[in-house]
Order: sequence, then C-alpha cells, then structure tokens
Amino acid sequence: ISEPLLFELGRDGVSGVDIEEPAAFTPRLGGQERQAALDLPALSEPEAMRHYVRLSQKNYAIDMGIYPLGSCTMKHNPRLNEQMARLPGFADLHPLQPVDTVQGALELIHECGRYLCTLTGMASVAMSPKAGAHGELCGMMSVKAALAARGEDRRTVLVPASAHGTNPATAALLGFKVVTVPAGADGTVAAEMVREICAKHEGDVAALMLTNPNTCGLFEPEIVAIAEAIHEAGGYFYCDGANLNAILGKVRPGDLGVDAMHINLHKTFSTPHGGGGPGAGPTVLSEALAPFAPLPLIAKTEEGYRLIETAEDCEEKPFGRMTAFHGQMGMFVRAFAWMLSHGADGMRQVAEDAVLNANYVRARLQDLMSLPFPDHPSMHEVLFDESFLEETEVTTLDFAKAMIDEGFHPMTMYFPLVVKGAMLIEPTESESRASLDVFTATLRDLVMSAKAGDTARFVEAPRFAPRRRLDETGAARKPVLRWTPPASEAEAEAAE
Amino acid sequence: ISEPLLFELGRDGVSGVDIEEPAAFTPRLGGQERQAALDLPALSEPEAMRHYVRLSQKNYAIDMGIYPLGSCTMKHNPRLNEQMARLPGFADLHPLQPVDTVQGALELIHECGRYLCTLTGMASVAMSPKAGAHGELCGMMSVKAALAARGEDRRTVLVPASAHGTNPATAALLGFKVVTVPAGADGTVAAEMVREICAKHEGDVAALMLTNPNTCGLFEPEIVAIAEAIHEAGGYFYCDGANLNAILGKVRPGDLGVDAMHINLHKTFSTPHGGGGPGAGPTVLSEALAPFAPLPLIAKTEEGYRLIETAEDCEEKPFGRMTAFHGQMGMFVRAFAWMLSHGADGMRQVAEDAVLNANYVRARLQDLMSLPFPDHPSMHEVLFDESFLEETEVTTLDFAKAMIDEGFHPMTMYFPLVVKGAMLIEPTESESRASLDVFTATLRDLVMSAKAGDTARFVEAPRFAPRRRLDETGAARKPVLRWTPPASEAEAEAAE
Amino acid sequence: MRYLPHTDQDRADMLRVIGVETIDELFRDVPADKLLKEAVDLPRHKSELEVARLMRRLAAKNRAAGDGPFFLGAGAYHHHVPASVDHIIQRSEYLTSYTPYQPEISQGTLQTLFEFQTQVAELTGTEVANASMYDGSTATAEAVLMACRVTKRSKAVLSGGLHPQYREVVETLANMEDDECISLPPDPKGNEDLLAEISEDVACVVVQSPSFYGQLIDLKPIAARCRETGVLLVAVFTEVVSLGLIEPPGAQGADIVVGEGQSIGNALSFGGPYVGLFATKQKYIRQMPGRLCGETRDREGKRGYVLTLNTREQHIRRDKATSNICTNSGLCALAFTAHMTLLGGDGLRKLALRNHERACRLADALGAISGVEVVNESFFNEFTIRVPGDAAALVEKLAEAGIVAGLPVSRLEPDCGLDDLIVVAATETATDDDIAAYASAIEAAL
Amino acid sequence: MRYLPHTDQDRADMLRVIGVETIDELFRDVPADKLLKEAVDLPRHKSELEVARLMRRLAAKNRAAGDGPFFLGAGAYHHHVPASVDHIIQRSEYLTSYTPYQPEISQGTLQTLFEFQTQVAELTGTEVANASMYDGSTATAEAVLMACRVTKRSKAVLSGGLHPQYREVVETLANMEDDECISLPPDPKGNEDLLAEISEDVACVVVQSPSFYGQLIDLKPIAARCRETGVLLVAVFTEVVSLGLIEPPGAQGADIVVGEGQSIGNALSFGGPYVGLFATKQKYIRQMPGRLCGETRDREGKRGYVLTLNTREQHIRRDKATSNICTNSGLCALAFTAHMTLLGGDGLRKLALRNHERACRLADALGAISGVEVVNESFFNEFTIRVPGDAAALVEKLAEAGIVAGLPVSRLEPDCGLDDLIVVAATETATDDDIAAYASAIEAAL
Repeated sequence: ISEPLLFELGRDGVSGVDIEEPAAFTPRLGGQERQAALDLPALSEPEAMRHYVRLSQKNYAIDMGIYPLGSCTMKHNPRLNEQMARLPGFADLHPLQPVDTVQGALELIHECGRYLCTLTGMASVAMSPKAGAHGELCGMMSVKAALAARGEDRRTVLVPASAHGTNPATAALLGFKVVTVPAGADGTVAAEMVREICAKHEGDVAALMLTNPNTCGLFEPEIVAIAEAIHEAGGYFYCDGANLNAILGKVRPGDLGVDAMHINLHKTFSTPHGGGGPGAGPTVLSEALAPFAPLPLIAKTEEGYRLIETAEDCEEKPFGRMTAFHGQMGMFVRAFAWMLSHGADGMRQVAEDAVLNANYVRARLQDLMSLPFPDHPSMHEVLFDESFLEETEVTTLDFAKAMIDEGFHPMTMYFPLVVKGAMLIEPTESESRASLDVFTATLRDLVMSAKAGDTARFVEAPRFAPRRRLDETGAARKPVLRWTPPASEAEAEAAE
Repeated sequence: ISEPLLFELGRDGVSGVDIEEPAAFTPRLGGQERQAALDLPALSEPEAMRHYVRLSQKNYAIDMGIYPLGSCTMKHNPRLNEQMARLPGFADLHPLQPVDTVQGALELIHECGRYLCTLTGMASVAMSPKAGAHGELCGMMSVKAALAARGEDRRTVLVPASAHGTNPATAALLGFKVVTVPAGADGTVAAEMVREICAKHEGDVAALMLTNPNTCGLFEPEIVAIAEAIHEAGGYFYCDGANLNAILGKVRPGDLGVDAMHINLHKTFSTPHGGGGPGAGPTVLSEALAPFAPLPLIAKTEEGYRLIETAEDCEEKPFGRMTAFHGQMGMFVRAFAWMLSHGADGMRQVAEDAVLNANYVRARLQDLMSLPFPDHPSMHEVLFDESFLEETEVTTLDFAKAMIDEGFHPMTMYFPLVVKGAMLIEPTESESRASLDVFTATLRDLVMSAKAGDTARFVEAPRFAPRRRLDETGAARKPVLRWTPPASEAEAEAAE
Repeated sequence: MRYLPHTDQDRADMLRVIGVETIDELFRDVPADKLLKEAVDLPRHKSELEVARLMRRLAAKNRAAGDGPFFLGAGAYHHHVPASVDHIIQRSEYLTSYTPYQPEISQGTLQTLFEFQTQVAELTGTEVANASMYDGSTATAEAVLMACRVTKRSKAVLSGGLHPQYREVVETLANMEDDECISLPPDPKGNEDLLAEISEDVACVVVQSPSFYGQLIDLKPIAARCRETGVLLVAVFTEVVSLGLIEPPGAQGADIVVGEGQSIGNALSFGGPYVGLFATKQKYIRQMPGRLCGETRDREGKRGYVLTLNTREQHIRRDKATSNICTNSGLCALAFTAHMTLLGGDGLRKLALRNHERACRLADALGAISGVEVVNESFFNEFTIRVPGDAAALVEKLAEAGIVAGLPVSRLEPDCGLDDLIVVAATETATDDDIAAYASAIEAAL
Repeated sequence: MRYLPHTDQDRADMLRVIGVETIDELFRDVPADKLLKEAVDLPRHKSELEVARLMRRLAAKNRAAGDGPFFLGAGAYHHHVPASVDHIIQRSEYLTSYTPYQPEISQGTLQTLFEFQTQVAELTGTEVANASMYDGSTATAEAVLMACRVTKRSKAVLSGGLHPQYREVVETLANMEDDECISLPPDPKGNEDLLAEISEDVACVVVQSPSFYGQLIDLKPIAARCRETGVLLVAVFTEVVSLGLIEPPGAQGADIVVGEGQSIGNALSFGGPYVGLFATKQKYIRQMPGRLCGETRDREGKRGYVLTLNTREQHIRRDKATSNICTNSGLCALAFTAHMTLLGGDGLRKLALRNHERACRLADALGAISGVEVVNESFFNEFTIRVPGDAAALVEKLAEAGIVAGLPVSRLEPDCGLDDLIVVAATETATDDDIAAYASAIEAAL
C-alpha cells in the first residue's frame, strides 16, 4: 500500500498543534515581515501519527533482524541509553548556560573521554567532532597543525587502496596529495611498501591514514612496523577507528603507535544510527598531537569542571573549532551508559564475540562462497567476493536483493574496492548463534539456487519488499528533490 | 514468517538482566526455599527486543488505520498523555506513602473526578473501579446499598435486550433477577414498556440498566420519561456509560435522571486499550447514591487533600471497597491530560465530530447496506444488519474478514443481538473525511463484489493477514492454554 | 484543536452529504431542553505546553519513590523495570490495539498472552493461568467466587495474614452476594490456628504468603486439611518476586493461586494499573474467570492463537457468565511478560535473592537499634517491626527527614491494638547508604 | 551480560565449528606483546539499575532549562516539542535502521527525507534542500566551501553579526584549506558596511539574520550587490522558527541558505545532536554537499525514493568528493519533519508570532529598568541588552537566583569591549511570571 506524501494528505485549516494566542502587541520586525507564501500544509496529530507509523513500517531495522552491513557495526541499541539521554538534566540543557549549572554534563563528557582514552591507550581526546568523517577531519587537522607548529609544510598522505572513501576525501579537503598504498595479495599492507613510498616522498610525508582492522576485515599484522616507518619518515599515523569493535579491550591503538583515531560512537558504542545519523566522532590523540586538539576543552579542577571555549583561555595550541558548542552530548550520554553497562570485562567480551560471530559465519559459508583472503583469520567482519557466482548470471547486487526477499538486510556490497563484487558481512556481537544459523542457512540456500540456475529468484528480487527495484539512474539523471503541487487535480491523479 | 514462542528461543545461561550479586548472608526463609523447578528460559536483551518487535508487527492498531469497532470508541491516543503518566512524580509513587508526600496525586484524582462530575451533571464519583464492568458493579452495589439503607430487599432489575452483556452479568452477580425489556421496532425503548414491567414487579424493582446512546447507536428519545417511570417505581436508574463519547458536553446524564453511570476512561477519554486493558471505570453517582460510594474517598480541606481509607474515618456510608489502593492512577493522569487538552469547547466538539462521522459513514453506505433503524439519526456509531447480503453466500463474518484483506480492522459483528448479523461501525472523531472516504469506498466495493457473486473474496478471507482464519472451535474443544516442552526434539520439529 | 482532523469546511461539506443543515439536527432525539446550548463550565482547550506545565506542577508536589531512601511495600513494590520493557509496551501496535477479537490481525497480542499464561503457571507451580485480572485484590475476590462455584458452598475463611484491603474487597463482594465471610484477626507472626476453621461447610480458605506482615507461611498442612474437607485452598501473594526463591503455592497444594504481578514490569503508579495473576488446576478451567488465550491452527495448518472458552464470558452468557469481568490488564501483562522474558527463571532467582539479602540487612540494621523489634522469624523482602509508641507518628517524622519508612499498620487496621507496628520492605533498589540512613534516622527519632 | 546472547557453551561450540581452540587464535595477527592479557583498567560491568542511578546522579547536577525562568538562546533555543514527535523517532524502524542504502526496504526513511527536503526548501524560500547536515555551524562552513567551488574563488567575507562560534568553524576550515577569510568585527546593531567588502575577488559573503545579537538584517541590498559582482550570498539563521514570520532568505535573493534546525523537533541536549539545514538553487545541486533524496519509480512503475547524485560523495569519488561528509542527521531531520508536519505553515506562523510577542514583552519589561538598554530596534525572539558593568558577573548572580538570564557576549567574544552586553531570548516557553521574575531579579541585582 502506498502512503501519500504529507503534502498530499494535509490541508489548510488543520493543525497538529495548539498555540496560545498572544494578546495584542506591536511587532518589531523592522519591515522584515514574511511576504512570500508559506505553503506547508499541516496534519492533525492523529493523521500525523498514522502517517509516520505507516511509513516506518516500510523500513528494515536491527530490532527486526540481523543487519549485517560490513563496516557499519549495526549492533543492538539498548533502550536504557535512550531513557538516560532524555533525562531533563541532559536533554533540556542549553550549551551556553553558566558553567556552574552544568557541572554534571561536563563531568559526563570528561568521564566519557577518559574511558575512550583508556580503551585506546591514547593521551587525550577531542570530543566535539559530529561524526566519523568529521572526526577524521579533526585528526588530520591536528596533524596539519602539528606540522605547522614544526614549521613544515608536508603535503603527502598515504592511503591504502582498501581505505574508507572518507579517508582520501578528508585528505584532499585539507589540501594533501593522496598517494595510494596498494594492498598485498593477502589483503594487508606491507610495512616495506610503506617504507618505499615514504622514501620516494622523503620530507613531504605528512601522514598515513590506515584502517585497522582494515576493510577486508583483517588485522594488519605489520602495523607496528608500519607505524615505525611513518614515524621515521616524520609523518603521523592516523588510524580510522570505524572497525574498533573488533579490538575493543583486546588491543589498544596507542600501543600500536597510532597518533590519531576517530571513534564512531554510533558503531562500536551503539548509539542508534537513526536512518543515517546523528553520529558522533570523538577523536583520540597521542601525546604528540594532544596540544593541538580543537576547542572546546574540558578541564577538571579543584573547584569543579572548567569549560575552555577560547584559545585565549588555555595553554594548549588548539587548531580552532570543529563545530559550535561542545559536540554530540546526546550521543555521549548513550555511549557512556553503554560503556558503564558493559564495563571493562563486557567490552572485551564484545570484541571477542564480534570476532567469534564473523568467523562463525565464515566457517559456515566458506565452502560455498569465495574467500579472497583465506590466509588470515577474519576479525569482526568477513569478506567474500563474487567469484563463486562466476558461472551464474547472478551479480553481487542480485544476490543482495534476493536476501531481502528472505527477510534479511543485505551485507555491504562492492566495498572494499580491492576485490571484485565484494560482499562484506559484519554480524556484530548482538547476534545469537541461532540467528547466525538461520542467516547462514539462508545464504547457503541462495548460493545453491544461484548455482542451480534459478536466475529469476535473483534478477527479479526483491519481490516481497514495499518496493521492487528502484530506478536509481533515472533518479540521478533528472533529479526530483522535492514535492511540488500538481498543476491540476487531473495531473495529480495521472501521476499516481 | 512465524515467530517462535520465547520458550523455543530461550536457553539456560542467557540473561537479559544483570543483577548485583549479594555478599554472603544468612537467608531467613524458614524452610520455604523453592524446591520445585523454575523452568523459564530467558532471552538476552537484543533477542527479547526483536521477539517483541516482530510479534508486534502482527497486530493491527489505531496508529495504522481506522479501527471502527462499534461500542469500543477506538480513538487517537495522544502521546503527551503517555509522557505525563511516566513522570516520576506519578509513575514512581507508592499508594501507601504518607499523604503529605502525595498531595499532587490526590489533587489530580480529585480534579479528574470534578471534571467527570461536571461533564455528566452528577453529584459525586467513585474513582476506584478498575474498568467498565467493575464500574457497573460499583454502580449496582451502590444501588443495593441504598436499597438496604432504605430497609428494602428489591430484586428485580430491568435490562433492555440491546444492552451490553456485562449489564445482565453484573445484575446476576449481585443476586438480582434480570427482566428483559424488549426493544421497540425502531430500536429504542418505550417508556410505556418500562412502566408496564415496573407495574408487574411492583415493590420489587431495584433498578433499570440502560445504555444511552444505546447499542444500536440511537439516543433513547423517551429517556426522561423512562427515568421518571423507574423512579416512580422506587428503583434507581443505572446508565451504561460506554457510549458517552456521543454526548460529551452536549447532554448531561444527570439532567436526564440518571442515578449511576460508569465511565470508560479507555473509550471516551482515550486512555490506550493496550490490547485489552488496562481500563478504568470511574462511576458517577446522583445525590441519592452518593453517600454509598465505596472507599477510598478524597476530601479537599483547608490543610490539603485528605485520603479516607476506612469507614471509621468518614461520615458517609461507603458500601465497602472495590479494590486495594485507589484505582487506576495511571489512567487518571492520561484522562485528565486529555480533558485539559480538549477543554470544555474541545470535548463538545469531540461529540459533534464523532456523531458527524458516524452519520457521514451512514450517508455514504445506506443505499448499498441495510439500515435496520432508519427513523432516528445515528449518534456516534451506525448499525447495519446483514439483510443486504441475503441473496449472496456471504455472511457478516465473511464480510468482516474480507475487510482485513483491504487493510482495515472490521467493525463490531453480531452485536447488538437485536438485529440479525449486526455490523456496528464507530469511526470516532479521530478520523478525517479523507479516511472515511477511503473506508466507505472500500466497503462499497466489497458490497458490490458480494452482490456480484465473487464469493471467494469473502469465504477465503483473510488471505493477506499474518494468519488465515483460525480454528476457534478446535481451540475451545481441546484447550491448550500454555506451552509445554516437547517430549523430544523430533516431536518438536514435527509440531512445526 | 490538534486532535481533531476536521476543518470547519470539512464539517459543512459532510453535513451537506448527510443532508442536514446543522449538527444539532443529528441530536434531535435529545429532549430539546436537555441539549446543552453551550460548553460545560470547565476551562477551554489548552496547548500541549500548558497541559504539560500543569501536570508537571502536580507531579512535583509528590515525593517519588526514587527521590530517596524508600522502604514501603505492603502490596506494591518499588523495583527497577528495564527500559526495554517500557519501550516494548509503547509500540503503537501493542498500545493502540483493542482486545484481540480478530485473531488474524492480533497474533502479536495473542502470542504474548499465551507466553504470559505459561509464565504465570510455571511461576506459581500450577497447571494453567488466565490472561490476567485487574490486580491482586480483585483476583482474590474472583478466586473466592470461583471456589463457591466449584464447591457449591458459600462460606470463605480469610487468614489474618491477608492484606487488609484484599480482605475488604472480598468482604464487600461476599456481603453483596449474601455469602459468608469469616475473617480471622490480624496475625503479624503467622501463628493463627487456621486449621480449626476448615470444615466441610467451607468453600475456601484464603491464605497469603508472604503474609501482609511479611511472614512466610507453610501452606502444606493447610492444603492437607483442605483436601480432607473438600475445601479449596486459595493462596495469595502480593510480591511475585518472592516466587523466585520460595516454594510456589501450586507445589504446596493450593487449588487456586492468585496474586499481584506489579513487581515485574510495572511501575508503582500510585496503585494502578496493576496486573492480577490467576492460576489454577486444569480441571477447573471452565470455572475460571477472565480471558483465556489458547493455541490453535489456521486454515493452512499454521500455529496461531485465539481467545478461547468465550462461552464462559458475559457477552455470550450474559447473566449466566462466570464473572462480569470483560477488560483484562493486557498491557500490564505484556510488561510482565517482557520483563519476565529478560529475567528467565535464573534471573528471577537472582533478583529474589538480592531482595531477600537487602531485607535481611535491613532487619539486622533495624533490629540492632534499642527499642526496635523485628517481629517475623522468616520473611522474604518485607517484615514487620515493633517500635515504642505510635508507629504512624514515627513514620510521619521520618518522612519529614526524607525517608519513607514503611506502612504503619494502624493506617489500614485502626483500632486493633497494632499501633506500634510498621511493615517494612527492602528491594534491590535499596542501597547500603539507604539502609544506613534509615537506621540512623530511626535511632535519632526514637 | 544482558546485551550478549552467547552462553559460554555457545562460544565453545562455535569455536569448534570454526576449528580453533581459543578465541585468541582468531587474534593471532595481533602482535603478541600488544594483545592485552586482561581487561583494561576500568570498572566491571554494571546492572541497569546501577547505571541508571549513576546517570541520574550526574543529570541532577545540572539545572535543566525547564527548572525555572530561562532566557538563553544564542544559537540554541528552548522550545516545546510535541510528545508525538519523540514517540515517532523512537520507533524501532526509524531508530535502529541504517542509512537507506537498500531503498526497497528503506522507503520509510527515504520518504521522510523527501518530505524534509521539501519543507526546508519551502521554509527558506529556495528551490532545493539536502537531507540535512550535522548542524548550523558546519552547514555554514560547507556553504563557504561550496561557494568557493561554484565561483572558483577562495575568499569569504563574514558579517560581524554571524554567531562567533560559526565564524570560528568557518575560519578554522578556511585556515586549514589555505582560503582567505575576512571577518568583520562584532556588530550588535547590524549597522556594519558589508557592501564595501563585496568585490569581484570574493567567493561569498556570509550574513546571519536574525543576527547573533538578534538584529534583523535586510538581505536584499546585499543580494543585489552580490549579483553585480558574481559573489554568492550565504544567508545563515540559527533560529528556524523566525522563518514563520520573517521574509525567507531565498526570497530576498540568497544563493545558499543554511541554518540550525534544532528549534523544530529537537531538544537542547547541551549542544547536540542538532540538524543543519542546507538549501540552494536548483542549478547548484551537483555542487551541494551532503545526502540528497530523490523521487523515482520502481520496476512496476510505483513511486519511490532513493538517495541520489551519490557520485558527488566520497564513497564513490573518494578524493574528488564535494565534501567528506558521510553521516547526516537523519533522526533529527525526522524529528524536524514530524514537528513541522504538525505545525504546517499556519502553525509555524502562530508559533513565531507567539515567540515574537514574548520577546517584545521581555524587551519592554527589561527596557523599563533604569540602567538597562535594549540594543536592537528590530528583532525576532532574541535581542541584546546593555547593562551597567560586567555582564558576565551579572548573569552569574542571576543564575544563583535561579534565573538563566542570557549569554554574556564576552563569553564568546572576549577582549572586544562588549563586556556589558547580554544576548537574551524569549520563546513560547516563557510565561508572564518568568518575565516578571527576570525583570525584578535584574532590578534587584543592579
């Protein structure tokens, strides 16, 4: 059943809110009164509720089943954390209140940061970045600031081919030249290769941006040597923390030589993805980069917590400011509650269970699907490529869409780019063995079906979703990005 | 997709809660330690969340579409009221705290009661009944207590044929003899008929139990004369308040001569039905019955609100106690918020819109469906009978099940009993005209289809629901009321 | 008005379709002099902001249980309810659905009720349970009515350990039904001679364990005597968490087990809504009150659930119904089931142990104070203390000091010579600090 | 651990299926000396009850906006959000879904984003909007980057009425990108000479209205000058409710309109998460940052929605992407859209009028106090006052009296000679009593 757009449901004169009528007064708008029409219809509350509930039912969600998007860490979102974030003492708090009236909030941010530093073995943390990519930007800005403080204008940034797309985008945004580090045949980066590239760009190497565990789901075995190589070349080691879930409480990036790493609170620390955000990307920094962290800073003193909002107010050399205010407080509350709930023991167990689950999926599928990098154990996610579909007329995309008809969300497709038709499966620690058994049994059945030539099951998929396959090319060619009122009633009906 | 029972999902050693381990201590259970096995498996929180979310998706609900169950008043449930009921000052309050620590709660109950008395034109209210049927019991107990105080042992209670089933059940429970008042050909009760029956049972008439508007959706035109008749016979007039929504703010039952009426807060006042409760059934009483209201009573005094919990503590003659504590506080909060939100003007509009909607549905369908009582306007619900299906092989039940396939919840079927194959439609004020247009257009299409002989569309229905028609007879013949572990794995699989 | 979808234009158009000029033409069956010409004498509609402000102001006049040390039980208990439970019951699909009369589109509600019935039966050590009652007190009254139906006798004996308000509810109904009710005097220590009251003319005996005063009662000898005399044993509990640690009444021989389920999944909410549990033996199912959910198959053979044995109910049987109960406590039952699912048997045992441990520590702390006597020898998470002088005044004094100290027995049992008793509870929510604060406050107050 | 479904038995069985003995065999690529032998130095896991207790204790150390008179704005606003909005965003289907990469099973999220884009475009008087940014400040920085891409120039002029922290965010990014940034001095009254700064070498000029100080700015002459010089006008707002009453920037000729959407649907939440609004002209869509949702058809011709123009984005373009932004603010955008749907155009206008009226009354009340001067002649729901002496000290003093009096400008603009200014806001949440309390408190404090 199609749900109309709200603009097609709403009509003038209806309202979903009641607002007190002001007594007479003299406006002071200085000639800026709105002249333009404001053509936004309203729905009454019952209509609005029904509209958004009905629309919601067209979504897939973690609460409905496994969501095995590789590199996305779609784990259970505890509702305790939602409740805590809604306590008036957090939710109903203005970022610019007098600091004496927000001591609990500052304490929470400070403690949350301390936990993150302890877990990663790093010296300090910038809490304000709004999301992963923003945290990356923060990390690389601190690199740039540190280089500038050294009086150097290095421009080369090494990025492995398997990196998240945000890595080169971030480097480029800051004016760095991106040099790609090719992946080895086993899916990992060789320290020797890093050393070679550093040598080629001697004196110009600003940083290496590496994801570890990498996007093939493998732990970089030479990471310590890689860190040494980049440090010897005078560069900094930026680590993409998207895959932190695999090593939480098992390995500390700081011990590996990392200088900066963003942390996706909406992945490892379970703050809800919400259909695409909000995220939060606190960025931990080594001793070397710590002085360059952006504003604001929070300091614990004898008289309570201090909030440092201007460079004049501190001894550090902050490189500036990433955002107004202090970052994603609502996410800090959730992430901190998650850390308290799990504790040191539980977080370590999280990493172990996440890795266990990925390897279990791998063990249950490796005879039927193709594993491009069989030499290393997988960490929290397992990567297959499409060579097992070679003899069939089924593509990775078709295969993924067929999973929808079986009631599952597909895995990440066509990423990383280093293998052909990648299928990256990350079950997370939230899945029970029973859930993984059903999931892998379904995948096995699909593989058999593809190999048996039942192509229709794939190219026609999805058949049981709210929509069949959508024309994405058409959408991009002639973009329709907003609703416009139909020219006439007749046209409106024709359009349906 | 079938969702297993939690007992089939759960397993030992899993837990969805963490509980602090007590330090060593000496139990004082006096030999009452549990010896019996406690064979209840647990689910971890992610599994439990998924289980109950997936199960929820097999339900229909107001938030998904019209829920036109006649006599059930399935209206929009504002979420503000849910929020308010969860304020710690209400939700986290013990009923037996010192009264000085619960003054706000007592004030709320008292005010909520005052609103109900004002809306109904009655002298007082017993707030404690837990639901509609409980309120009925309360009302009839106060009748019995009043009769006893008069030193009379009257046993006859008049109940119209169209009454809710709870009416005769309540009267019988209290030892009254039920005498049925036949409905007139126009669906209403004639005062003359009441007078005749009273005459026949002279001196023994305890009360009349009447629903107004009645279950045919009609306002009893002779209600004032009926009230006079019962009063002249020395009986009391109990009015079933299930259909109060039709007359809220338009007519006060007290003005019509009513002595007692229960109010379903979960109907007229929108507290959520929650899949079958909890409800709340405050019962308003006339001057004549007010002294006999059950405990507890709340009195407003100069020093604050007093809570009267024992008969020794008051001047009234309470007939006893309906329940432990003070009634459905959580529902009072919601209902009071609803009343404040609507105000006197909004509540009057509610009744008008509810009546408007029912008559609109009637106007849109009366040419195709059969209206047993066309002489009176409908109030908040419209009653059809199955004579329009006479020439077809479709029953009222089939017709209702076919509505499910169209995405609607069916109306009330086979009630009231006074017409054959009753279909009772109550849209409530929450439905927009657009919603009613779609609903009635669908019903028209179904009627045409039935008349055109497309029997399969009906007898096969529902086809698109989570389940096809269920074997209710089999369920009652060999009742299986609980899960029991399968004798062996093999049997378990065979059962699926 | 934000909840009403019609515009004035809509209304006018719809009246035209109906064929009347004004809305009051549709109210023409109302006697003209009774139809109100204008709105009743109450304030006009308010914005959400105004309503919220007003309600918050009222809420702020109350002292919430979580605001400080809290030791009150006596039939309602302050427990922690997992956040996920509240999330589940707020799902539109559960919250805004009706009684599952159309089972094909109500399998969510029905399956959870089936799970509920199974959990309750297992917890209470009985064979079957219904889909919930209003609360513990009304469930107790219904149990007495059912016992009268089963035994065709009309006399009930109520133990002196029964919650006084439960007793009043039973007495009120019995009185109205012209049944006989023998209520034994208040019995803090659980040493009344109940066996002496059990004889062939009695329909049932009603015993609460843990008793209102916290005392654990051995039901087995009572059950034995009941069996001999054809009397039904109705066992009552107000604290369902106790079943995690103590022998369930069904296993001790009770015929009907009823109780309050609030402790699992449900907020205190100043006394309601709660969820009454009702369980009994398979052979009595056709005499049970309330709704029952049963397993069945659909046309394609798939397992499904329906409300069943409806012929007991009033919308079919009318004046021959087993009870006038119609509504159950569906959403509270769902909360119970969701919480119970998170706990499981092991979790409940752990929770119960933690409760018992807290209560033992509290008893030790209070018992150590000169002048304070712990009355009960065995108890679960609740017990009675004797204090010098007027207990009610002491509780008020402690409330002013921020401590909710328990229930002075005289509040519910005036004029019984029990003015020096306080019923005191400690759940998992009581911290060591809370217990210490109570002890020092009571010491200071004496 | 309540969130982890495995039992130790499950783990052992699964390791056997995998074919390893211990979990650490799966960690064998980690250098042995780096693999932690035991848990890090943090406390062990806590029960939900303990976590809730700890978090509540922290929350109780803060003074919530609703706790008393509150007049602080300056980029974040204390509004009432309807309860239904929060209910909607807590639906599992919205809350626990990912970015809609699989459109066939994400139509709920996608359609709401399409509704969001339409609402934002209409509100701002522009042609198209994206599916949201992190917040207003980062949206402003992205607007400057986009203007540089469009004009192929690299100099931005920032008005002195721009929020100081927005200015810093733009400056930080410009500095890092080696772009030039001309920031005009703080301009409380809105009388700076911006036109003089606009010339052919400028990529964009960034103007906020209502300004940080509350002043309403006429954008039309600035837009005209921009058109003459090929400069893009980036219009900024921090209070989206103002668009209900004042002429939208798009209609005044702005090329890019960015702002903070928090006021509609979103809590203050100590500064985040918020929702950045970003709108521009149709011709620039391929230069826009952030996600875009577009209408299309499925295989059967049914209308549906997809993320579109992804080729701008970093997972395709990598180092050629228009922005490094990946996440949007989806759930906050949904809250915005749900609240905006309840309001509609009329409701927003009424809400805006109520805000303006409250602010006018506050201005009258404060302006009447001797020594207090209202700086702005025109404003929406926020304005600046000048007080005798140190504004920061005064605000602290009033906070002790329970009144959150506004933002002392010196907190964000130290050493600018603006130590006597306070930015003050009044929304629909301010009652007459609140306003009176503020006025008498400030009078007493002076």
